[in-house]
Amino acid sequence: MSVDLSVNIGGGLTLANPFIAASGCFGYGVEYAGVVDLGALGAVAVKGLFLDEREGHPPERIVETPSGMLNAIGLQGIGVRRFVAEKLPRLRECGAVVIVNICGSSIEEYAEVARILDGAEGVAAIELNISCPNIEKGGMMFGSSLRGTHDVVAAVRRVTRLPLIPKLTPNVTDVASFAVAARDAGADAVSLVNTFLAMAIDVETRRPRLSNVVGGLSGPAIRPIAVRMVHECRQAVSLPLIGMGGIMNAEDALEFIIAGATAVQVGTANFVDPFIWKKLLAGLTGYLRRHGLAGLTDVIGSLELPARNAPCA
Amino acid sequence: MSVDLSVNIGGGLTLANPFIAASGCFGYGVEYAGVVDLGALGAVAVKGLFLDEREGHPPERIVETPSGMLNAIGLQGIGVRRFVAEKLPRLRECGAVVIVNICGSSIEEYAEVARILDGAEGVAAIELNISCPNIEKGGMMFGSSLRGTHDVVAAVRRVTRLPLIPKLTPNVTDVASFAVAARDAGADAVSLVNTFLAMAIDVETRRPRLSNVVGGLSGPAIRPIAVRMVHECRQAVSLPLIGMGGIMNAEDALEFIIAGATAVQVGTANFVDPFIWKKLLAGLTGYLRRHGLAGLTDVIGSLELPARNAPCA
Amino acid sequence: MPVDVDAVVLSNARLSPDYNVLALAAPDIAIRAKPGQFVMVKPGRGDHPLLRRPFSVFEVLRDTGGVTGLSLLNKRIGVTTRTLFGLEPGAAVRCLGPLGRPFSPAAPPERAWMVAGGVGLAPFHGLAAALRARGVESTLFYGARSAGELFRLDAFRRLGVRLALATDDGSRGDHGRVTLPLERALRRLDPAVPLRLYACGPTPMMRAVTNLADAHGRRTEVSLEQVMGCGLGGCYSCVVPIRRGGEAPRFVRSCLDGPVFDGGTVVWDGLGAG
Amino acid sequence: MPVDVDAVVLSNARLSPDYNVLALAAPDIAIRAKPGQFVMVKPGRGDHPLLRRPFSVFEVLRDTGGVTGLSLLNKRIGVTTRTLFGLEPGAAVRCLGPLGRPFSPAAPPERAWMVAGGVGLAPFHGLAAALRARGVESTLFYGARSAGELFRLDAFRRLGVRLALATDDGSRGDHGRVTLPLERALRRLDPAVPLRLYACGPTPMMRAVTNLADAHGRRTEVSLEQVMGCGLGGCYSCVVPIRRGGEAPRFVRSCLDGPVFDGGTVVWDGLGAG
Ligand SMILES: Cc1cc2nc3c(=O)[nH]c(=O)nc-3n(C[C@H](O)[C@H](O)[C@H](O)COP(=O)(O)OP(=O)(O)OC[C@H]3O[C@@H](n4cnc5c(N)ncnc54)[C@H](O)[C@@H]3O)c2cc1C
Ligand SMILES: Cc1cc2nc3c(=O)[nH]c(=O)nc-3n(C[C@H](O)[C@H](O)[C@H](O)COP(=O)(O)OP(=O)(O)OC[C@H]3O[C@@H](n4cnc5c(N)ncnc54)[C@H](O)[C@@H]3O)c2cc1C
Ligand SMILES: Cc1cc2nc3c(=O)[nH]c(=O)nc-3n(C[C@H](O)[C@H](O)[C@H](O)COP(=O)(O)O)c2cc1C
Ligand SMILES: Cc1cc2nc3c(=O)[nH]c(=O)nc-3n(C[C@H](O)[C@H](O)[C@H](O)COP(=O)(O)O)c2cc1C
Ligand code: FES
Ligand code: FES
Repeated sequence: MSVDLSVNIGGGLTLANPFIAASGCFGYGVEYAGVVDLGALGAVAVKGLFLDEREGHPPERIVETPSGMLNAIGLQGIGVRRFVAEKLPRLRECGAVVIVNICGSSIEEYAEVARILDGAEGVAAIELNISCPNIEKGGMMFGSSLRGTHDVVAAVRRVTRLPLIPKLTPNVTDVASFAVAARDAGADAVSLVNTFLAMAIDVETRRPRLSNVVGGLSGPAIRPIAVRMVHECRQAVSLPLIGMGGIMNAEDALEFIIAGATAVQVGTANFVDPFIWKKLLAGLTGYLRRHGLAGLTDVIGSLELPARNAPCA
Repeated sequence: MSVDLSVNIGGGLTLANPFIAASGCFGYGVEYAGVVDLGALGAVAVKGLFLDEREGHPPERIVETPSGMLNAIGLQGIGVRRFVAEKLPRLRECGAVVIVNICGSSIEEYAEVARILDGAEGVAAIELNISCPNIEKGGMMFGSSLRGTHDVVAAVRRVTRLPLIPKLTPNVTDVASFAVAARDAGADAVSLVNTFLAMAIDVETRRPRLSNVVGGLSGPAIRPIAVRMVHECRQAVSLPLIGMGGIMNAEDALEFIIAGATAVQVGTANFVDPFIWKKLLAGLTGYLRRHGLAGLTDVIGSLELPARNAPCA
Repeated sequence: MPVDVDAVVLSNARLSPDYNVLALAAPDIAIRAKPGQFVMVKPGRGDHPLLRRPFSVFEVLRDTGGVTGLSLLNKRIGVTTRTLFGLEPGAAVRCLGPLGRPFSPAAPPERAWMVAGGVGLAPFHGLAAALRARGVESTLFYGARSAGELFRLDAFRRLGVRLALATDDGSRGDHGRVTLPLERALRRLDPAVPLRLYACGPTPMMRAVTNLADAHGRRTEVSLEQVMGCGLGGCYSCVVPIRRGGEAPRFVRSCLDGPVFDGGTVVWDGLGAG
Repeated sequence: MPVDVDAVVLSNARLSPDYNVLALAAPDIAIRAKPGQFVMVKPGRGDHPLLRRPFSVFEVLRDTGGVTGLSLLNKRIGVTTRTLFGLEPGAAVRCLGPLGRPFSPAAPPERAWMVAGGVGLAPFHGLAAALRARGVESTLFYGARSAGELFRLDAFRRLGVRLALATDDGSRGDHGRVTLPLERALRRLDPAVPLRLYACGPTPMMRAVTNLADAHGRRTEVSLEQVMGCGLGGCYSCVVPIRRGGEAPRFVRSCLDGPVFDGGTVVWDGLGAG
């Protein structure tokens, strides 16, 4: 039985399968060209880009925590222009479906970065990083206010027809309201979640373990929270959702998909196993076969909620 | 060298050591009387109590997740009056310092529960559970609005002189603003964090693993987020903070204390090892000795922040 | 009072691809364990898996010098049971117990019928030994998937237990559920002969046994398998809806008030999906 | 292209209470590994610990049939290195490699001086073998806490390497830092003799070696030990501030552009606390 893994993530963009390399966890994609068949991935979300180059934070930039890791990379990057000139052609060659994750310290910067990408060849979609916990200005500043979210999304919407995917922060009281704000401002899909603001302390030196003091928590530790957030957003909007947070295997991905995600991103797991992608595809295909399902769309949002019953039946 | 582990957690309450059994993770304390010397703990925070008895949610009520667990107990409990009549005398006998965690579906209920406790013998402090993710009404409803937080704390403050410790939810954008609201309403200390709203799905049945669909995530997985929240609150208020979230050993406790917690609670770890308390005390004493410190107060909030420097030194 | 020991694995007998018997050097627990009680076990340190898991005490182990430990009858179903299956002698397992409310063993002239499904055999070795010590005539009704999963029959025979077997595939005993031989026996037994039943196994099986026994005017003690976070009454995860007297059902903690309950008091529909 | 293998532990030689040499059946990696390259290792499955850890390829193992695997020189400092210390033959270790930029081996008449501190010895066995193959005269300056932590000296002697030793406690060689014998030797060496230095060890030691060598007009290749999340350029965790030409320092990824760098380009103050 052949199964159909393709998914439509909005804005007219169909992916051959739901597995996307998460931004910041896959360099610019080209680093992995020797290890992974980039064309076999649903898409590649490249590292967050500002208009200009950025150095990011000094080491230590990561620290491991129980079933997770903190990072405070600080969005080191080559800037959107060098990306278009130096990386995009190679990604095209590899047949990668490229989602470009963009950042800004101002609404104007977001719009400018988007405008440059709009004119470039080989960009499949823009993921709007309004949720990075690791920079002082921009990032989460926009993503943790409904107004900020709306305004950034609307501004970028005006300058591009590319599929537009704001990436939500989990560090808010009501993530679904942000999905609504993003939709109202013209988003084609939303992705969630970015990392959780967190910190670790070296008790011997009594210093933070990260040079930036705080960083973002990713990995399996956060998965149950991320799944809950996808579930909440699914009930609030009908936009395609791209779920992520601690996906280590096909079963984890299915939790997100069943909760309502159309596609998923895999970040931290790719550090542990750069060859994970084939395993994810095999696992998902096996699941569909085992359950006698023709396509992944039968699974998306298929969560069966219990009839609410009296506490003591 | 003898070291002084005693801490003052506000409202005139001094604990012999900083280790408190976390509410909901230690029954009413009496269940552990045969296993643990209750008098040797800094304090015991008993299971959340409403005015009346409650049945809680049907099973499944817990599920394990990476380095953590979800619970949706639904605050099953015997109600404050039975607690005072049946459990408090036994706790007094055991020499336990008792912190009573209280809940309500309305501000009036919170106040009524507090009033009853105020008149009871052997209550050392009231912990105000405005952060339980597992009930439909009350709980987090109050704890995730600044107004709600202020009003509940103020109402309870009016009916009791007992040390009053609102327990904050981590499921908010800016936890420090809630600490400020609690302080302004008359809290003597705040404790944080309660559990993170989360969910897990059985992909084979496509059903939630918990009968209540969502539950609260606790355990080591959340520790880095909880430490960050204590750090943020420390910078916003000078109230004593009681930190918790995934503490498994003395070193973990020290992360919270160095970040600014005056005392800590231990919940999930107590399930794994009910004999943990002696190990925590030994570990903490050893740390102070090793670092040549006379008392725990030298460690509280001793985090050394780096001078912010240019990204690329 | 329960104790917590770092118990060394004395032996690990693999009975089938899914079942093993793990002998642990935990004499302090074994010596106090009553039939039907359980231990909370954690094979590794560290956070994965985080929580302990409940296991019935299967055998109390003795040598000439006295009690040396206890064994667990383990069935592989997930992360901890997989680890327990794979352990080699010398490994250490944290083991807390004994915990919970035991069976109340029958006394002559009352007869005892134990009904086990699969790994539900675990609490009955200890019970059978206690019954024999009291001189109670006992029978084990034991169902499994196939003949290869009917374990330790000889041990029960040595304890003077009569056996009535059933397998899903008919490879031994009755072809089908263990309730087949049980029902037959219930029908045959003179209603005047005092009898008590004990059941442990999958929830639907315990429910069926309770109802069947009830229809013949017999009471059943069931040993329920709720998910347990702590085993000590701390977490309220393990609750079972119990109806006592004419009252509304109440959730009671099966780690303290159970795992053994009077089957007639259990509100079966309110048990978790399991 | 790196490969990822589930490598079986062939042997585990414990050299001291903290050091061991772990032989892994990973011929596909070993055959391609160049001196100074590393592998990303994860001894267990599961989430704890989550990430792999970087290790230099210590020896390339051969028998009569050719390359059979590689070994790691491991020092216990935390969770993964503790596990690697305890592994028994037959256990499996996930091993990804070879990764990173290797040393550039000197060529005659250039001489090669390797300077190792503690576990910083690891990359030099392979380098020494490569140097010998090229006929380069080489010396190993090797410092450790005590005589008992100066490992595998014979292996280096067999590769024709001259040894200059130092120990913190003076139990062998110079009493103090490895820079003592190094400085003496630098002063003695005719400046006209071409020489290249290689250093691996604690950051302050590599910095001192670089500066010392620089003062004598010599260049040092250093192998830096940054914390690495992925080893493949994906995460940007492993950066080192490098100043090239007259430009401002840039953070470059040491898993791709390193771990071997020209010591003179490293902005030492900008390295993490380690
Ligand atoms: C009082 C008591 C005594 C027990 N005695 C024994 C015994 O003697 N031998 C034995 O092999 N087992 C016994 N069990 C069951 C045993 O505790 C579970 O098999 C074990 O907890 C599974 O752990 P795991 O880590 O292997 O599975 P997990 O990885 O935790 O779970 C795997 C799957 O099994 C499900 N599951 C987990 N626990 C249970 C459960 N209790 N019932 C049904 N499904 C479950 C999970 O939801 C999940 O889908 C007993 C349980 C109780 C409460
Ligand atoms: C290219 C490269 C090659 C290496 N080669 C070897 C080798 O051949 N043999 C060997 O034993 N080690 C080598 N290391 C170092 C090794 O990677 C670390 O010792 C290892 O990552 C520690 O893992 P752990 O889980 O045991 O410690 P953890 O539990 O992760 O950490 C324990 C403590 O050590 C600190 N720490 C972690 N990693 C490092 C590090 N790289 N440097 C300094 N402190 C650290 C942590 O901050 C923590 O305080 C190499 C490192 C690199 C980058
Ligand atoms: C090292 C690292 C760097 C990251 N950089 C970015 C980034 O540049 N832009 C972004 O939107 N998210 C970034 N993220 C967040 C991930 O894309 C993802 O949202 C998060 O890690 C959760 O998924 P995971 O648990 O699968 O890693 C980064 C995460 C990590 C671990
Ligand atoms: C099973 C369970 C029940 C809980 N019940 C309560 C409760 O009744 N009241 C409350 O304020 N917190 C309750 N909590 C939250 C804990 O007190 C604590 O805030 C949280 O678990 C984080 O700490 P930990 O990681 O050490 O468990 C409960 C937690 C668990 C795991
Ligand atoms: S298992 Fe925790 S209360 Fe029963
Ligand atoms: S270790 Fe990930 S980029 Fe170098």
